[in-house]
Amino acid sequence: MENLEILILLFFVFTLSAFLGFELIQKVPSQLHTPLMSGSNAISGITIVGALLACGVADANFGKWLGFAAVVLAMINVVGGYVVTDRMLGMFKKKGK
Amino acid sequence: MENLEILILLFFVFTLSAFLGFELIQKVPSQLHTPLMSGSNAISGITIVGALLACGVADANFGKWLGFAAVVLAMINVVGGYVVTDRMLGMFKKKGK
Amino acid sequence: MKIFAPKESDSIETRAALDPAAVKKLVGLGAEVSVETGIGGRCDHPDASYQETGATIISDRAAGISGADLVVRVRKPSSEDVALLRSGTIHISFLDPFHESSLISEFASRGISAISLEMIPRSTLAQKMDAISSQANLAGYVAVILAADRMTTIFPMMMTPAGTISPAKVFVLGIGVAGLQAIATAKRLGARVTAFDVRPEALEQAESLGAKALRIDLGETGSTAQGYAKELTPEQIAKQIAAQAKVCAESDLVITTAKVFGRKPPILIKADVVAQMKHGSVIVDLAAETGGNVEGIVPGEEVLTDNGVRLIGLANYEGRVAKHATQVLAANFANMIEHFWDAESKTFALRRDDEILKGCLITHDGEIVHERFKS
Amino acid sequence: MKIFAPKESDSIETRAALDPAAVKKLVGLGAEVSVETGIGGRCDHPDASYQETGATIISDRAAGISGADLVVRVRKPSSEDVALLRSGTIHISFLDPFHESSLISEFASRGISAISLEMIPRSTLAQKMDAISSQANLAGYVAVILAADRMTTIFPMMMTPAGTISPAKVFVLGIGVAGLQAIATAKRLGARVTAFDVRPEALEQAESLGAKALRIDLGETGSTAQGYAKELTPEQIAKQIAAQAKVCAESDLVITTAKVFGRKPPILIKADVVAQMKHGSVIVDLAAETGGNVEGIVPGEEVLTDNGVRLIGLANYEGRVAKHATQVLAANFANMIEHFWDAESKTFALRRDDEILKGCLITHDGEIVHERFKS
Amino acid sequence: MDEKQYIDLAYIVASILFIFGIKMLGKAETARKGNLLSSVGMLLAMVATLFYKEVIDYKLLIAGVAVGTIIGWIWAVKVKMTGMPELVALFNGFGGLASLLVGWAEFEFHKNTDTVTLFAIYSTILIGGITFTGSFIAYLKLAGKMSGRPTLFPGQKAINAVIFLILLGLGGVYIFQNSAWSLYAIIALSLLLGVMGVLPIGGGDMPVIIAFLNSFSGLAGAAAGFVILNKVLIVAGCLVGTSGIILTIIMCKAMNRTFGNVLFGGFGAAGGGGSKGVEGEMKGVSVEDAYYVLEAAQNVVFIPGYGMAVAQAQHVVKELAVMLEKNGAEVRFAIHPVAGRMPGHMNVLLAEADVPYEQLCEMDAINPMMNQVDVAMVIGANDVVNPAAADDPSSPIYGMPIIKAYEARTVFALKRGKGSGFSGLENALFFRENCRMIYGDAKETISALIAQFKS
Amino acid sequence: MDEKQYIDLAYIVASILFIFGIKMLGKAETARKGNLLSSVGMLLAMVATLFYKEVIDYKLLIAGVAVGTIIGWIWAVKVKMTGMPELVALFNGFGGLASLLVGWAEFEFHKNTDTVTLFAIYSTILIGGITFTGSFIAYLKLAGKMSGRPTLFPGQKAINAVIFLILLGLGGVYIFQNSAWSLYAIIALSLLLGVMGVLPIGGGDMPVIIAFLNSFSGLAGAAAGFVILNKVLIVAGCLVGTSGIILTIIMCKAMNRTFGNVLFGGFGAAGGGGSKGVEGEMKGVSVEDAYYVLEAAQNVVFIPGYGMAVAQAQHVVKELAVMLEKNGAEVRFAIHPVAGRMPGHMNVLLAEADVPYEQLCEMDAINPMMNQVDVAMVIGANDVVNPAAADDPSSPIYGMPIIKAYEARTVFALKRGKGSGFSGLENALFFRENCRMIYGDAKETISALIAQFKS
Ligand SMILES: NC(=O)c1ccc[n+]([C@@H]2O[C@H](COP(=O)([O-])OP(=O)(O)OC[C@H]3O[C@@H](n4cnc5c(N)ncnc54)[C@H](OP(=O)(O)O)[C@@H]3O)[C@@H](O)[C@H]2O)c1
Ligand SMILES: NC(=O)c1ccc[n+]([C@@H]2O[C@H](COP(=O)([O-])OP(=O)(O)OC[C@H]3O[C@@H](n4cnc5c(N)ncnc54)[C@H](OP(=O)(O)O)[C@@H]3O)[C@@H](O)[C@H]2O)c1
Ligand SMILES: NC(=O)c1ccc[n+]([C@@H]2O[C@H](COP(=O)([O-])OP(=O)(O)OC[C@H]3O[C@@H](n4cnc5c(N)ncnc54)[C@H](O)[C@@H]3O)[C@@H](O)[C@H]2O)c1
Ligand SMILES: NC(=O)c1ccc[n+]([C@@H]2O[C@H](COP(=O)([O-])OP(=O)(O)OC[C@H]3O[C@@H](n4cnc5c(N)ncnc54)[C@H](O)[C@@H]3O)[C@@H](O)[C@H]2O)c1
Repeated sequence: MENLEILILLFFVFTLSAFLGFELIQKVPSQLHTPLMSGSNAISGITIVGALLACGVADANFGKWLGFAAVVLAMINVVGGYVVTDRMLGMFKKKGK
Repeated sequence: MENLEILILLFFVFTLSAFLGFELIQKVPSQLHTPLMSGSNAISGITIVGALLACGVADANFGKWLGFAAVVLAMINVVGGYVVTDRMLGMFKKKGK
Repeated sequence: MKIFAPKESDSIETRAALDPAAVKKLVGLGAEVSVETGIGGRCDHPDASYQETGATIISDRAAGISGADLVVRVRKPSSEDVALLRSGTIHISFLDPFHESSLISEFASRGISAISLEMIPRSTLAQKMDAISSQANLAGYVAVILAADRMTTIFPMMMTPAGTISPAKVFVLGIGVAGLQAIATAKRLGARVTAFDVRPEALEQAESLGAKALRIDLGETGSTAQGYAKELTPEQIAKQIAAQAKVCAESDLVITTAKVFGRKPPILIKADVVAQMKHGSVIVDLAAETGGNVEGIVPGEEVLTDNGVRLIGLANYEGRVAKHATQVLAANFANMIEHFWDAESKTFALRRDDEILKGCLITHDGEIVHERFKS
Repeated sequence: MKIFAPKESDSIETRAALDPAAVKKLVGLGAEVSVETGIGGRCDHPDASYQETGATIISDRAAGISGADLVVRVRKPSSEDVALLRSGTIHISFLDPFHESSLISEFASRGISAISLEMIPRSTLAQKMDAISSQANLAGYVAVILAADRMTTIFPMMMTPAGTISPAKVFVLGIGVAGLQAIATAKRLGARVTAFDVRPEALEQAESLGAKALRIDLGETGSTAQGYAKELTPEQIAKQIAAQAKVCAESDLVITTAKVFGRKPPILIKADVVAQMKHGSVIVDLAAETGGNVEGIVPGEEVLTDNGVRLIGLANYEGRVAKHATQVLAANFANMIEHFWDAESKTFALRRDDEILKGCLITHDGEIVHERFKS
Repeated sequence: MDEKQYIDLAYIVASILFIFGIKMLGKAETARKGNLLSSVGMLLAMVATLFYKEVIDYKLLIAGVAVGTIIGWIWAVKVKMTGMPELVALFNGFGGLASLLVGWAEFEFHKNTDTVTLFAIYSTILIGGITFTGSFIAYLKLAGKMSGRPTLFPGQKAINAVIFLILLGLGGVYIFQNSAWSLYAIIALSLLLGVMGVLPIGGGDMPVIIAFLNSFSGLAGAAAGFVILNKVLIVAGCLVGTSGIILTIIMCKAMNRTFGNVLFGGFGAAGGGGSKGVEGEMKGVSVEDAYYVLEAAQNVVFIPGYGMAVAQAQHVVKELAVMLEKNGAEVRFAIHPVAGRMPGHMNVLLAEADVPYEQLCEMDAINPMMNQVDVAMVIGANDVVNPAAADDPSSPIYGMPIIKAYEARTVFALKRGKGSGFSGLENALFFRENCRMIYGDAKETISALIAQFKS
Repeated sequence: MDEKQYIDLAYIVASILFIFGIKMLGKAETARKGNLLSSVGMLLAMVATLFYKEVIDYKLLIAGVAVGTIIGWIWAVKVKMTGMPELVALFNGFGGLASLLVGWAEFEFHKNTDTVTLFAIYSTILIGGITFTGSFIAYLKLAGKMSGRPTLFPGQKAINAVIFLILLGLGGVYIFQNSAWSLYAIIALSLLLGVMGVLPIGGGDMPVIIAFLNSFSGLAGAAAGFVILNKVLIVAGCLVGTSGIILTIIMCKAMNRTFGNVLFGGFGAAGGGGSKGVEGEMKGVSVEDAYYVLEAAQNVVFIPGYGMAVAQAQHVVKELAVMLEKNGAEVRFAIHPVAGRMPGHMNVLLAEADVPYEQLCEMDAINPMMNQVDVAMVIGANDVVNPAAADDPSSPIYGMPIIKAYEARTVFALKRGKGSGFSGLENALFFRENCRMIYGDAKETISALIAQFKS
């Protein structure tokens, strides 16, 4: 039951986040579409947290190796995503000047 | 510990709500200041939920009577608040026409 | 094809039928263009400028006229000039066909194909050759400039240390092409403009230029298919005159442009209204040449009434900006010729089934061919 | 106090020193106002209108002048008129004191307190009585209207079915009060305006009206404390003329307003530049009365050069809008009198320590009191 | 899944309704519907709560709800239009008191709880108490049952600070000891603090204070939510708490005040007095804050000068004027005869921008009305609004009549910098208490203002 | 409090950083900082995770992180400017695959779990799988390793629908049985669906598809969060999921498309062909959607007509033009010789609004350039842009030269209603595929557009 309560709370958290997500992006200049997409793509690499947990466990299950693969992939997403976004925005700034 | 986990989740919920609250109100025309204040005042009567819980319990503790008083007060806040707000907005509309 | 443009013989006329730019266009089409010497003397085009763009300068007017296949000119020709034309020649100019039946017969009898600029249909397609519009437009501008020059007051509002000068009040009667341009020009100079027309859609057009529309309920009015106003009944005119009197009396400048196609213009401002107007105010009557909208107007002159109102009834307003009037008129001619140009034979093709030509070709092949002037 | 305004004797003058509104104000202060009969005849104010606001109409000019304590008029008086003034009378008008030393001595010798409108300081406080400004302002407007009337082209751009008429190019030389108003008026009519002045701050002012400022690097220039331009060195003028030549040649209209306070205006447009200009273009010289900025100008006349350029060098531009010019000039007079009015004694108080009066009082009590004219 | 989970789901739905409700309340077209939505949310939350199996004693509940409903309804329906703001204050106070009671009740029920809950109870009572008495004082002031003037006495600030510190200390004691005496003391002192905090604030500022206390009562509710671990209380309370703060700030801006100034301004008022402020400093204001003031203004006068011409701002000025009119304000243009650099300079520009002649006022016509003007927008004018012309006999422009911009409630002066005007004089207007500078090119400033209006 | 609670607090902080990050990414001035903030959040979340006491095998972890970091870094640094979009697609695909693997791993670890978790695993794998292959196809198309043209074959739509239905069914089976075969089938089919779904979409629409798949990978992360009950996964994933959807919609609007049209438009493309569209229907567009298109336009031509005069919209048109220029677009005005009701009508109005002469183009000058124009704004013009003058010999205006508005990529026609022009003719332009009507008074429409720009 406690677990269910937590699930419901998580669902609550999910709902509120959804609203926040909708409210946050209102009107984005067209030049920012790509960087924004790329930046939030990097955030979607948050699945790294799950990957770390799956990979870091003790037992040498098959799941552990799945986790390892997940870590590598998610890490590419995260690091690549942030760096690419930063490069895009960097150029953007220079152009602006 | 489970309880603590729930508390933290609630705190999470609180944080997200705070952000939402900030995002929701951006620019309000001055004619709406009072109705908005009044309308959100009615929502702040949500404490009625706590009051109901306190008042509805079985044991005839002193707390129960505090709860009763709370129910009455919160109910005034809720009902009065919504009705007054609606009246304000009603007039507002008529003026607009 | 030989195109010839004589110098205007009427002393009142400052415009020319062609300007160097139009000559260039015609020469480009493959025409041989000649003009009479001194043709552009009053519109700031020396002979040399015509030569530069390809025209031959002819000093012998008679030879020019008789040698041409197509003659273009501004004003209707004198009988002598008509007599010089060869049979089969095309002649394009303003003709005033409603009042010049003898001239028309002369054209017919001599076998000339006479095209009247007045009769070009006012369709969207024909606008590029519509000389009435292109000239009326400039006349509207001139009316305001002329008035501004004559008035002892200025147009714009000025709040100055020496007090406030209030903006001139201008009333424009008749919101055709000229009226609209007059509104635009007066507004530009800072005047408060009121305007009236019998055609209700014209009121909207006046408002589209920032003027105030005077709305008078006259009952049924309307315009012909060509967009010209229908004549009003006497009762309607009386009603209109009454409603206008107050506006006139308050105005510093009144501009009237109300023509009724093919008829004498109605008198819209009677002497009693003029008498009510302020000392120093001005009336410009753009319909003066054909009789005028204002009682007391003397066509071709400026008169000062007893109560100090200046009545301006010139005949050739657009001629006061002769260079630009010539530019657009010559472009009208060139556009028309280009429109009917047969590239192969390099001639003006009289396509008798053409809607535009049907409207403006008056005589052809020894006959009066236009419906309205046949009888 | 008796105030008298005679009718102007110079035939060129259409303005009057007082209009009915100013009379009303002065009468309100407690003055006895009289005007000569016919004073407003050329600015649309019949005698009756003066009477209505409280003035006495005097037909005997001499009696009027000699009976007054304060005489106001537009132009400087003739010797005969000066001779009629009683000693101690205050006399306010334009005086042209730099060139009229004999007139000034006459005033002094007859014990008149003569105030020169030209010499009113151009301070913010004195603006309400600054007749130079109020008149120059109207002159700027007139310059454009007059030119528009004379030109054979129109000002605004028009994209029409008969081709595009490009906007007139106007060049304004000298961006003082008149120049600014000329810019504003030409802009209103739709022209593209370029402007030049030796004072750099004036260029910004031209831009504030939407004109393009012509920037020429002349080195050190400047203006006097009063805001008037300093005279340029010959080298500077040569530089300026060269830089302007191209702009002039391209312009349809050039308006010059460059005066230098108290001196003959500089020649800014030489004959060779005029010769380069287009057939049909116009130059209006607002400085013509004192000699002009343009070579070949004939003060008081319009001349047509060989290459068809019209040079306009009238003397009294503001007089062409006489009614409004009178309105603001009369307001200047009234404001000045009100400013110095002593409500108790109901007289014009000659407060000798007043900054404004210091600037414009030329003679008093039998002496020339103004610093600049003492010697 | 037992009843709890269903209740929780209902709470989630209710929360969503509140979110939509608040969002919609902020827009004129949707406000009424938003209020309705949020009331549905409230009903849902209440009904859901009744399904808790701990809730047994329906009789008392129904009695309480009935009494509260009837009282609230009657008051709300009977009150006159003009009395609404004070009624809202009163309602808000009741809400705060209810939260306080809920916290107190929890204390009575569960004497032994963990630290977090104790902290939550403490917060609930503290915030609820302040809200209650604060709102009540606001009610009295607004209803005219008490003078609207700030009630001031020496050392007030210090006393309030001491009370606040004691409250903090008592909080520590209570959380540590969970003792009844400390709780009662907290109740008493927070009630006192509410009174003391609002007393020194003037009646004119009460709307802001109510908005602020409303935000407080939301927070009290959220705190109560932590006491009884109730999600909907937390969400709704927190939403009201934060959106209320934003609203408070917006309202302050509309009065051209900072919140700190409202809260503690009363104290300042005692000291200041009507100093003439010849010196002082120019105070800038952001375009956004200026927007809030303009948005709330009923009567706006534009005073253009040479700077408007330089900036070529006439078109945007006209547009802003139209916008203000649409917003319900009366708009006029005051034209000083010497504004600009040539006679009629402003006329040329305003005519170009098509400002109707009726809106142009001569100086002499507008000056007598200047003191009823909410906002005077000085657009690149300087000399023509320089009070030295009236005040300062040593000034070279002394004696020139000026447009009395300084008499307007608020003056916004648009300039690029500290440049002086044609006469080269310092302008005392810019140092006045009611004047705010908006630096930058006038055209850009006005464009930015328009942008604010349109968003 | 054990380590878990500290980790949770860190997660809360990370979530807040993500919220700020996304918000700031949406504004030009703050975007770069926002990206930095969100990366700090990511680091925090990762580090915090390492403190879970279940996490033991650091060696493997570090190896994985190192490999991923190096690959990601090198790719990101090496890629050319032009190659960035496809790289983002690839990264996004990896993210989706990682989520899929996390879900799968969980299945391997805990064979017995409750329904909710099963559902969560199912969702994670489904969404993650589609994201992976969908993004990969997008990558191939963008990188030119595969034709950008939509790949179409008959029955495509139906096949995709069948795959989707089978996936739904398999989901039921899996949740009911928790069987490995069903899971593997789900993995396989969701990968297939990703391929099939993106194949029929053209290369030009890929940016929108990537944005959409990015939103998907966010949701996959959120689903994974429900699998392992991890808050930060839920919050961050959900934020990306919803803000990504909004971004997708915004991007569609900037292309003057609906999302449905992008997703399923490829199918339509096969059928349609170049029908001449003499009939058809006028399609309206909201001011907001028009804004997005204008905002993205590089080359805008205004074509004013009599309606602009009637609406007296010249001043606002000028303002919009200035705004577009500031936004980087090239702006011109195409003046037809007979536009309006008198010669030079448009000139008078545009001169009044101070449109520079340089921006006014004659018909003959603009027509040859019309096909490079992104947006043609037809402001109350009708006859002068009527293609019948060129197309339809039976039309009374046949032969009149017109401004070829229809050649522009997008045409917005501003009119009050279905009124015809001076000549009283129907206008085929308004029925064209690339034309959108914005109904209403032109002045108000333009004002509304300006408002959109300014907010
Ligand atoms: N009307 C006439 O006929 C005439 C003729 C000549 C002289 N004057 C004199 O001119 C003065 C007119 O007074 P006024 O109040 O109109 O003007 P002003 O006193 O000259 O002041 C103009 C102000 O505008 C500001 N400004 C300049 N450019 C600006 C821009 N782009 N954006 C925003 N602000 C800008 C300047 O301050 P910043 O530099 O800080 O921006 C300056 O303080 C009087 O003293 C009058 O006597 C009048
Ligand atoms: N230039 C000249 O000298 C001259 C003189 C006379 C006639 N004409 C003729 O006039 C025509 C000019 O063509 P055009 O394209 O400029 O105009 P048009 O063909 O007359 O079309 C004007 C359009 O504007 C719309 N409209 C009217 N008021 C509006 C408002 N307030 N807001 C938005 N839209 C509005 C009308 O549609 P809704 O009613 O649906 O809004 C109408 O379709 C040509 O046919 C020409 O031949 C020209
Ligand atoms: N289709 C085209 O391309 C085209 C081109 C040019 C003109 N037109 C149209 O032709 C029409 C006439 O133009 P015009 O300027 O040559 O007309 P016009 O010179 O014949 O008459 C001038 C105006 O006077 C008005 N009028 C007549 N009697 C009046 C009265 N009693 N009181 C007040 N006003 C009166 C007329 O309505 C007209 O507007 C206009 O509608 C114009 O739009 C169309
Ligand atoms: N303070 C006030 O209230 C007030 C009132 C009116 C005028 N003024 C100021 O007085 C000044 C002069 O006004 P004005 O119109 O009587 O001047 P003006 O008639 O004496 O001269 C006209 C203009 O010609 C310019 N000029 C002189 N030599 C020139 C040359 N070689 N080339 C080009 N331009 C040349 C002058 O700079 C001046 O701008 C202006 O600055 C004006 O702003 C001030």
